[in-house]
Amino acid sequence: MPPKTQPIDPLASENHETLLRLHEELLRVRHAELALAERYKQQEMRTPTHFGVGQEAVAVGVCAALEKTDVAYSHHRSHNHFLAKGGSVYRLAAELFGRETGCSRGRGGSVHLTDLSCGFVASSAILGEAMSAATGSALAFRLGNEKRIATAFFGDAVAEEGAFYECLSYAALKKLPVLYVCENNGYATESPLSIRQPAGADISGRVASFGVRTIKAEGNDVLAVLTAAREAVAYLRTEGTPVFLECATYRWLEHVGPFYDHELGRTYRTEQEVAGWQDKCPVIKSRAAILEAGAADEATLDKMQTDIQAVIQADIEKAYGDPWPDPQQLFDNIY
Amino acid sequence: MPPKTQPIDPLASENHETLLRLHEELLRVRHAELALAERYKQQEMRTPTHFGVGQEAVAVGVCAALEKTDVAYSHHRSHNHFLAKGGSVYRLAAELFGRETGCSRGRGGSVHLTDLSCGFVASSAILGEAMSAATGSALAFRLGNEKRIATAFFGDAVAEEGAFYECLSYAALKKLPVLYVCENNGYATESPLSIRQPAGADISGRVASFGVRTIKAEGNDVLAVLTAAREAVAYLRTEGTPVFLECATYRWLEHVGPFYDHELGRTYRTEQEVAGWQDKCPVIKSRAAILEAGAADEATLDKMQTDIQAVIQADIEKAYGDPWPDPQQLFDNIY
Amino acid sequence: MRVLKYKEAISEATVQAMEADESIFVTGHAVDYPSGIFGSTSAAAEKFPDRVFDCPSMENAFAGIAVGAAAMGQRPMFVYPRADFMFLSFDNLLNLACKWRYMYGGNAGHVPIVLRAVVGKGWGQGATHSQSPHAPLAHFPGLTVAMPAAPADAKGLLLSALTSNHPVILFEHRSLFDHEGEVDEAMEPIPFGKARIVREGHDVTIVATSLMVSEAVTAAEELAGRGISVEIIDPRTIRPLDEAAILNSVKKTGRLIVADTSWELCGFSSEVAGLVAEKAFKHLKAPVRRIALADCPAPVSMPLEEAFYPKASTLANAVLELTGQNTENMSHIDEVSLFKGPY
Amino acid sequence: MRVLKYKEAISEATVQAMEADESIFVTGHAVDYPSGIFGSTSAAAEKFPDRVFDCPSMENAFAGIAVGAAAMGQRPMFVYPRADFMFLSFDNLLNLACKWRYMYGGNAGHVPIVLRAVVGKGWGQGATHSQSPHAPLAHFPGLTVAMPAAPADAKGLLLSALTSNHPVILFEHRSLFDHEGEVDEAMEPIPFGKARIVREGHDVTIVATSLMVSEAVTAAEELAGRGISVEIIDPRTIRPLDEAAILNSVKKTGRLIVADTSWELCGFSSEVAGLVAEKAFKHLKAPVRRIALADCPAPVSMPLEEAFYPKASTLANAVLELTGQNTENMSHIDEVSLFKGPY
Ligand SMILES: Cc1ncc(C[n+]2csc(CCOP(=O)(O)OP(=O)(O)O)c2C)c(N)n1
Ligand SMILES: Cc1ncc(C[n+]2csc(CCOP(=O)(O)OP(=O)(O)O)c2C)c(N)n1
Ligand SMILES: [Mg+2]
Ligand SMILES: [Mg+2]
Repeated sequence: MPPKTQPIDPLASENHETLLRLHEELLRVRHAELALAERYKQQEMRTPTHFGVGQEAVAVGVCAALEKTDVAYSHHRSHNHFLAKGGSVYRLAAELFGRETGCSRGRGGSVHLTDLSCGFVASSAILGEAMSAATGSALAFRLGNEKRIATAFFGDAVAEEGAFYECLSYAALKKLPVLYVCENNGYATESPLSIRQPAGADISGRVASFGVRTIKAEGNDVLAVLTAAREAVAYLRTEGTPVFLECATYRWLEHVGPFYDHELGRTYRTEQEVAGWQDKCPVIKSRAAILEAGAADEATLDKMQTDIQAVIQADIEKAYGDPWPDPQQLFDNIY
Repeated sequence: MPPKTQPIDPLASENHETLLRLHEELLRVRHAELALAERYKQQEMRTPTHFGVGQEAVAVGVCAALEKTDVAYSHHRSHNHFLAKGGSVYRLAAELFGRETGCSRGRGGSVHLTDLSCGFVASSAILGEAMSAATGSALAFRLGNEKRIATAFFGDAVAEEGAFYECLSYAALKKLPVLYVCENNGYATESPLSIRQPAGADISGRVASFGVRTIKAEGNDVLAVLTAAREAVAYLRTEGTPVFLECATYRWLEHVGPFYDHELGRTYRTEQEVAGWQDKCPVIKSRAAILEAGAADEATLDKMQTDIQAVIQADIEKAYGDPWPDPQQLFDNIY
Repeated sequence: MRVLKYKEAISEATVQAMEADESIFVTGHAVDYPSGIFGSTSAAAEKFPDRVFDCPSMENAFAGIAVGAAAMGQRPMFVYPRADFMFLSFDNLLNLACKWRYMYGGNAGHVPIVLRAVVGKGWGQGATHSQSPHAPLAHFPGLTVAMPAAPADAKGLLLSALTSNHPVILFEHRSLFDHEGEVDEAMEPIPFGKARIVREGHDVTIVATSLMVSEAVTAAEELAGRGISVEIIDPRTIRPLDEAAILNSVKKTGRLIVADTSWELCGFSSEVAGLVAEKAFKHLKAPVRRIALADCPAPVSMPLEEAFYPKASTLANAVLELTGQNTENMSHIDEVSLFKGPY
Repeated sequence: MRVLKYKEAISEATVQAMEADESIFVTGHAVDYPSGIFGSTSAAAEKFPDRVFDCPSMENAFAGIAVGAAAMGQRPMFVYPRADFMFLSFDNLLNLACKWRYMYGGNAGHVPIVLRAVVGKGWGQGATHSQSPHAPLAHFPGLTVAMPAAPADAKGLLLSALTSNHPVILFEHRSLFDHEGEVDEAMEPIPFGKARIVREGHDVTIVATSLMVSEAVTAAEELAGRGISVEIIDPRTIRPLDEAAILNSVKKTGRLIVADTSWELCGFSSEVAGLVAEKAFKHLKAPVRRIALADCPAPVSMPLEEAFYPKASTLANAVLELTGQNTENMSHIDEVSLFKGPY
């Protein structure tokens, strides 16, 4: 087993560029989601959407450790991963608007994204599928003697599905280069983990029992995630056997849709609980680290944010103006 | 957790009756299977059959610890469990002959046995189903506040199926009174465990990661199995939460059918390997224990065996003479 | 009689059945939420907190768990918030539940499990949240497959399911949940295999399932104004199928359209067309006509969704064609969906 | 031309395709045993030990693993020793594989996976080892469902599957594995959606699938001696379906019997009956006739199995009925199965 990767020291000046690049990505993902959620309320995006606000650090940290030629899969809450792997806000927005220029040409909607050009192969709405498909891509890399890695992003609920264990067992057996990334946000829709999985039996513990290497990272700290992901990737490239990365994080908005739960009177979790996690916001954390390290000043970071927001708004507007698919092409691409 | 059950001391005279009862059951199961396998070769039993010769101690030891009101399920290799739970050789034989008097009226065949009167609910040919159904029966007992236990017997290959983990997770979550009995005979058809499951990751270890209590027992030693099963049952009746009992054992005959593998030229396992396990025969072991304890003498045991064999032969002949189902009743019992 | 919404009818049936039989329990993801499966389980959850409980995401094993619970005398009702998740349960449904009674020669008792599956449509729910696999399931002997199209049927068929002896699957169309209709307050199970004559007529028979029943009614109303009399038959259950009701109607009208909520190939529309071609052939005056989903996965984008789903105007034009008249643009009769996202 | 057994034809297609394309790999439980899926994979296993490998029992995930491997350019072939195990794969097949290309707008590439499923019959294989779910699967757009009935088709269709761009499922009837027939040595893929006219005739059309094709041939031979001329159409693929071949035949004969290896309700026999009632109605001279499994799970006991399966004599009598003649006991034409257990 390769030695544990050193935590990234934010104070070391050679890391400043990394800090800023990560922050930029965090801002891009965060503000894309916020802008899309805002726009979603106008009922012009007709596709059930699971926003990832609050969970950005996992996607950004992991994807920063991957090469473009590595591939990623995701589940229903996939925007973060699509964007962090290199997908464009414009094509994502167009997909949500149901436009022909959408990344899936308006056929897939929010839960079925793709962009092969940046290695984001597919997201899928059925629990477990992303994990199976990523395992299969890793099998392809093993058979084809390719040095690539396949990654699957998914939530804590997948650990209830049989496919989860079938994949772990197979990947461990066949020594496949697959990185499983579990965003453990404590909930599946409105059900807390405690009523879904055995008490005290943590997900990583179950995974480790297959002989799969597990790493836990603080999911709201992008540097911690990057450190863990680099460790995982190094291990995957040398040992070629699966790694499971579990990141504790939290979803801010409702399960599906653009609102806060309290706005709709839902009580399955308290406003305090949400607020507590908002205090641990990955963007705030990253910003604070940069300021503390002196890697940039407030004004630079503010400008970074406004610039990004402007680009995002332009992307969304451009997508909105794009044409609908032609109903004559309803039967395109069945085979 | 209740204290570990003391091993049964074969030398203590109060245990002699138990020893003899277990031996009698072992003989009944063993010689039923041998006689059925012999008869099977005549091509009059038209139903693919997985004989359990060599694995009897698991079924006998576990069922001896259960009450009649407890229920059991089994997989494709189910004769041992059917018989040990109290099913009759006659109705089993009739089922294999496809007779109307078969335990499933000739509709189910070797892999679909039932006898509710003794608590053997069902065996089923698809990996994982027995485990799910037993888990469901345990849920019924929990909901109905019944003090019964549901048992599932299955092989090592089920640990590759997703249903296995879904059941474990659910039974642990809901604290269900279910006893999972894994007969780990090292093979699934001709595939050894090593090419099917991750190296070094043992089945019980994976099970324990769900917070399910696990017990391992020497599967060819009926006293060891009974001891372990009593411990499991005591725990189940007091704690009411699932127990997983893993028993190492070995199948003597081919996967499906009445022959030894070497008789058909199969080489996936060596004759020495089979012979080595035959030396650890559960019946020989039990007989030796009885003789050593002085619980009975050779002549008594020999007579016990010939008596049992005679009854079995008579049962099989009776079954053979029974009537076929009436094709007019093809559509009976669809609903 | 009182008017209830479809979801209220389901809710009432559930509560009444649970009051009458304490072996019934309800589970599935989100059944005990305040939103209770679009309002259909919340009342039961409030009234029977111990017997209505959430379930982890484990569709495969749970179908077998339901069987094992039913074999011990419980009556599990499992709810799939989308029918598409049911594919994960197919093994236990098709290899165990539906064969249980037969395969053990009747000696292993009954396994009365009830599965409710909600069928999505529109608002971009897309290819994996909008399917209705009633035909694939109905193919297998031993299952009952019901498709309530009206509140009264939603109640009556569910009551039958919860008092029957064998596995029953109900496909409930999400678009119907707010539909209103008269519903008997009493517990009146509706027997399986008994079609409903939704509307009598003599020119053309439309056999329609689920949401297509109301589309057919809209079409029939429009056509009545043009002097064409349409009879609408809702089979209510796909298996068992009320062949007699369909055949009798065709014997009267001589013309048949079948409108279904899934695809055509090896689907229910083909089943009815084939049935009539076999058993009422000499009464047919014209070719039968099958109306089903466009033969592609469900797309998300609005104009594609529009083209994908058949509607009242599709049916009305099919009737015009079948009666030898010119088709025309009748989109004005199509309901504009008021459904708003996100779900 | 050379005569090969069905299993040898499959074997040859596999080896040839693997020689031509090194991205093909073969897996599934027992594919690399000396017995190699009844002799159909052993040659490939010997020749390509790294590309033919065993698989644990994990039918659910593996279907998705195959998709993910295919998305990266590999061509997985997965073998189910019994089609009944495939229910565990339905989610990944129906919610992912068959929708992949469409759902991602064509932008996520192709997933050319090949699934071979062996259909059991007889010798008491019973309810869970004898099913052929071709109709339920064919219901879903995006899949190709093939049912080779003869050695040449077993080779040609498999070659098409292994060179096609999308998911293909082949149902191979166990009882056909030792059937012999002429098979081209060259690699000649047979296109999907192209029926085979097995025998020309002018009185009655029999559309038959899989094992029912040879039953139909036996029946036709018997009937020829009585002056009745039967045309036999083997659609070879259920989806896509060669509608034209079926309709053309019915236009000629005016009479249709459909004989399938699964049940009737929402099955393939209903599909063809419905198709013809819709598109060749005016050519039909008599009711169509569907012949399928008895509507119950497969029993084990011999006399029940006998009653459960339709056979050549069933078909011959159906033809007699349809042509207005008296039926009679024709069991002498039925093949006595030489198959011996245990499997
Ligand atoms: C097989 C399956 N069952 C149920 C669902 C319905 N469903 C959609 S999202 C979800 C919860 C997922 O929770 P988690 O995996 O923790 O991801 P999160 O939404 O928290 O990001 C469920 C149950 C589904 N999509 N697929
Ligand atoms: C879902 C499923 N997949 C595959 C099979 C085929 N099959 C029958 S028995 C068997 C091996 C089972 O091995 P194990 O569970 O160890 O039991 P054993 O036969 O060794 O007693 C397999 C793969 C099946 N019956 N069900
Ligand atoms: Mg979650
Ligand atoms: Mg084994």
